[in-house]
Amino acid sequence: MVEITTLHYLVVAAALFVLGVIGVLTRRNVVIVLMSIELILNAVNLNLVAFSRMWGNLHGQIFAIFIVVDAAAEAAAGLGILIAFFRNKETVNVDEIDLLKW
Amino acid sequence: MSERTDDQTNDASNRALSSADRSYLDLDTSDKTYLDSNELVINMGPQHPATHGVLRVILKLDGERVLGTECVIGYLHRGVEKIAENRTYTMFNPYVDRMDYCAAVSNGLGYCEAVEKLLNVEAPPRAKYIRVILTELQRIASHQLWLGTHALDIGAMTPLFYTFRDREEILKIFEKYCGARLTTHAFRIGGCQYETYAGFEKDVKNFLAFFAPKIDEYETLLTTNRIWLERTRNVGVISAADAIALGVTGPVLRASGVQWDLRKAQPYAAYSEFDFEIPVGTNGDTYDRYLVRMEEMRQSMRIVEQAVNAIPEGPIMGKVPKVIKPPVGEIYHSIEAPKGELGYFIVSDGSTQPYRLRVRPPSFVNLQALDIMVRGLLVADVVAVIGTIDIVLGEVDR
Amino acid sequence: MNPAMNSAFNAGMAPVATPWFFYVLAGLAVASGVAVITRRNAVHAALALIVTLLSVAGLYLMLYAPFVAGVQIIVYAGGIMVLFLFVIMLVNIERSSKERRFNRIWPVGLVAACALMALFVSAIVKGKALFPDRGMPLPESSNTQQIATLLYGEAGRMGQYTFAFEIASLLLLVAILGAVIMTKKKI
Amino acid sequence: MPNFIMSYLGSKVTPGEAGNQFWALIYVLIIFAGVAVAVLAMNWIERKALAHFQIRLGPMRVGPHGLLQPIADAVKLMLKEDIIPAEADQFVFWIAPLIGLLAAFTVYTVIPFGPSQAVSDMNIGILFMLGVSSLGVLGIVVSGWASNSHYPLIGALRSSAQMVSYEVAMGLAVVSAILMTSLNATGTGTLSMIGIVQAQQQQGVWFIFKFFPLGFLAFVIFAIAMIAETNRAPFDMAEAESELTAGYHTEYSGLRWSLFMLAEYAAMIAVSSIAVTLWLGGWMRPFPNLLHAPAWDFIFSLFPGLTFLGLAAITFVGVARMPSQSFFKIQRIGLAVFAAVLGFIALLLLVIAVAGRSADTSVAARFREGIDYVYWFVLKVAVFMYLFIWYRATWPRYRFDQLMKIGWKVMLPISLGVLIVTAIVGVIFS
Repeated sequence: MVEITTLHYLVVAAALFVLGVIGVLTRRNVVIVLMSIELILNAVNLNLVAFSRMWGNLHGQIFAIFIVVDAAAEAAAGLGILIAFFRNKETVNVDEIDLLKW
Repeated sequence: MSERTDDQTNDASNRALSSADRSYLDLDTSDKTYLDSNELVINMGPQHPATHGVLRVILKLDGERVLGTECVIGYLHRGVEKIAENRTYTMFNPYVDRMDYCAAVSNGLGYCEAVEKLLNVEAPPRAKYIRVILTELQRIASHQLWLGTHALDIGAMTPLFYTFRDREEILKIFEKYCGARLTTHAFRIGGCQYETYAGFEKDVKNFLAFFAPKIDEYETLLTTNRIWLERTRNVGVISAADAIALGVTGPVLRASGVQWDLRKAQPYAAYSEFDFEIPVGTNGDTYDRYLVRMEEMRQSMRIVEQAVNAIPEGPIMGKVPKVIKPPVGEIYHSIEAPKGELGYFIVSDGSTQPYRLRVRPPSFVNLQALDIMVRGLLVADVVAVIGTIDIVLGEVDR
Repeated sequence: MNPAMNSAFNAGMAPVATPWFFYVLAGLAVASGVAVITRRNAVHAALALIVTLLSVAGLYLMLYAPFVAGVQIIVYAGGIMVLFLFVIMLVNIERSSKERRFNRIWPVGLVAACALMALFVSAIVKGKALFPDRGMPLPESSNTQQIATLLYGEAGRMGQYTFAFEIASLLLLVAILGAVIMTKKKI
Repeated sequence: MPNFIMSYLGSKVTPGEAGNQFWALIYVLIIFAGVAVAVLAMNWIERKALAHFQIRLGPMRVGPHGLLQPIADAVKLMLKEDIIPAEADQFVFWIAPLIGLLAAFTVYTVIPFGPSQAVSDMNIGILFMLGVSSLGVLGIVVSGWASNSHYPLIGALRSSAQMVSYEVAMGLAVVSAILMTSLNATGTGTLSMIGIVQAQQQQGVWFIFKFFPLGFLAFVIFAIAMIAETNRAPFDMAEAESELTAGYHTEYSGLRWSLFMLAEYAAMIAVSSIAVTLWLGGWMRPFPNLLHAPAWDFIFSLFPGLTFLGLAAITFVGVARMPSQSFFKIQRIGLAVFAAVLGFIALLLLVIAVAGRSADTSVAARFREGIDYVYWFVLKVAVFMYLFIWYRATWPRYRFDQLMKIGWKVMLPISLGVLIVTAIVGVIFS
């Protein structure tokens, strides 16, 4: 088998990123949209860690940890908004969230 | 205190419930400004480990908070009151044991005394003493059963086995006295069927000596247990006014601070001759009900001790005609069963069978307080409160 | 753990399994990634996402980043995904599971995503030469310690990322407060 | 190939470090079998101990003193009809118990039963353990959801909220123990499980006694959080039988239900192992530094054999006390055989202890060492297992809001305070 190089990881990360983008752009369920965002963040993380290995220093991994922190904050805030929204409109579909005020 | 009739009781409970918030039954859905996402309707029972039989409680929950309850009863309905209309007074006696099967002796006492009152006969003093001893032992046994199951509902497994170990001693005395352990049919109209067996008094005294430290043992497990305190204090609070309005009796009423015990208020059997106290609580919460019942066990032991030391000699059966044919009339007689006021209302048309027999079971009336007690609490508290009311479904459904 | 043992670990264990493990993990990650965006049922999607996250954690391990892998498992799989499942159960999804999965503009979204993919493909194909074939060896045994040094500094000096770390904790605090305020019914 | 296999026997590192996949696999299999047996034994002991707390006898019929009861239970559960509710989510319902089981068993790969008696020594050992054991909650949450029933759903919601809140206090308690590992000569701490125990050895103190009462407080916080983490009484909200019938596994039956039980007990052993490793000196025997002479080594290495000898003696007393009616004949013989097996194991252990007492590199010496380490580790874990049973027999169940209140308002502040004070004290003393 071929040696696994940085490029391999970049391909996987790109695939995950595109999948995430497709999810964000096409799905209606907000929960799944949020999950797709997690997918995108993970793709980015994978790239960062792969580059960290390529350059032989740890800055990429540090960045990845910060992105995990960011993802946690995003999930907490996003799901909070979702629950508050569901209480008021009883829907979790993005295309029904089309009023600025109700 | 004059005898309360059923109508009065119902009136009181209707007032209480109309003042309470019953809007959960027809939930107002027109208000769209705030939709509750978590509302959940749960069927607790009729097959549920903590509803003490076949009680079904429909819970309306917000998350785990109880918005309202509705009790559905009747799964154990056997038509006891209707059966009474087709049996002679003597033949009906064993049926009452099957109502509150955890306190069969008390049921029998209430029925026999009601019929005696109707017949205008009186049991001889020795029979009355035997009745008091057995009934108070039964009260202890009933409270033991309550304590074990109540603690089990709250999650403490061990007290159940301790109380059953000690309840066994009481049941042994019953078995030796009348041959049955649970549905004893111990008393007859006009007195007792059986003379005490040889060594009865010794057995009872042995039991008293055996049981005194056991109550302390229960208390070491629970009374100061931190988790027990947190689970029972300020849980299922019912105020004295609410309790009276709903017709609640027994330890549940006394825990709310009302000193009302039929043994003192309208003494029956030989209770006027004994010295005992009526424990009362202050907060009306689950913990107070626990304390009241624990103290009641101690007071029952006091009564039994006095009775067994002063038991008079003499006949055990009063002058009762061979065929029991009470005069036309009606009677309401109630006693203090372990769970509260147990009343019998008998209408006689002069024949050998009652024209109508109505039972006022304590569990049935006390169960009405469930809704007020659990509203705003959590699911876990519903279980604790059902346990603390101490219901027996055989008595609720009859 | 001393360095000699560690090199034994790297030399003995890692190279044998590397290509095979990589393909399995990468395949799992992408396949369950597809499941995340196609499953109708949100719980199924969440489970698929967990598989993706765990396989990405495995890829981190292969990249000599054990600490990031551990954080990934604890924070993502153990924390964030439980939160997701919790919310999915709170909001009633019975209705949404019978509805359309995709929104009305899904062709546009798909086209945009395809364009992005084309961009990636061209970038990877053209820029292939930019990436060296082999990764630099990273010391695995002291990975955590080195990350700690970068984050917190050592011997009284502030680390390179200490300030960013504090900012990140502030961000988390704000997120917690925001989530609590938004979800609380009555404050 | 035999060379490859044999070469490991003399080495003093874990198979993972030695890169020896064969022995890693063997270790995994041994641990798997050991945990399965431990769960069966734990099942029997729990029923017996609980029964004696409650003035009952417990299982007495299947085998002498019910010794074969767990096996009978296992067979019954396997033969039972496996019901999947019609409205359940079939796939998720099917996979949920496996998630819990997988999480519970994966943890064992990094548990150090001895300095080389572990599958692998990961650099992030404790992080890995906490992470993987927290995955177990996913199985519970998902099973509650997939059952499509109200009680399991409430159980699942309770358990997810409970685990997320207690994990925080647990993690902070663990961090304060990890801080203590850095207080040695080199000044660097470690997350490796083996490294943590070695740090305790170097510092000459179990972390439970370090900076008294700081280490003890952290230990208590962890000990409470681990009960909540494994859903045991008095924190068994998720399966509170008097409230939620059986909680998240209400709809489960047969083999799948038994997998949940297996996962629960395996998780109990796993978290106890974490506690033992972090605070109670892991595999170390009492006073390894103080009583260091080879004579002491020899004396302590007799303990495993003597323990089994004691068990055998107790069992023989049991044989003698059995009623003499012919009805009990088979049970008597069975118990005698069991006692003989225990005695044989004791003899074997004593022989190994004597044979390996002096030589340092021989296989016997290595065996003796290994048995020593595993013995002390298992003994410490067993104490925790007994505590789990004791708690269950003694305490009522907390209510859910009280549980959350304790988690967030009591345990979290205390563990944070302990962490901060530990850091300050550590800086002052180092």
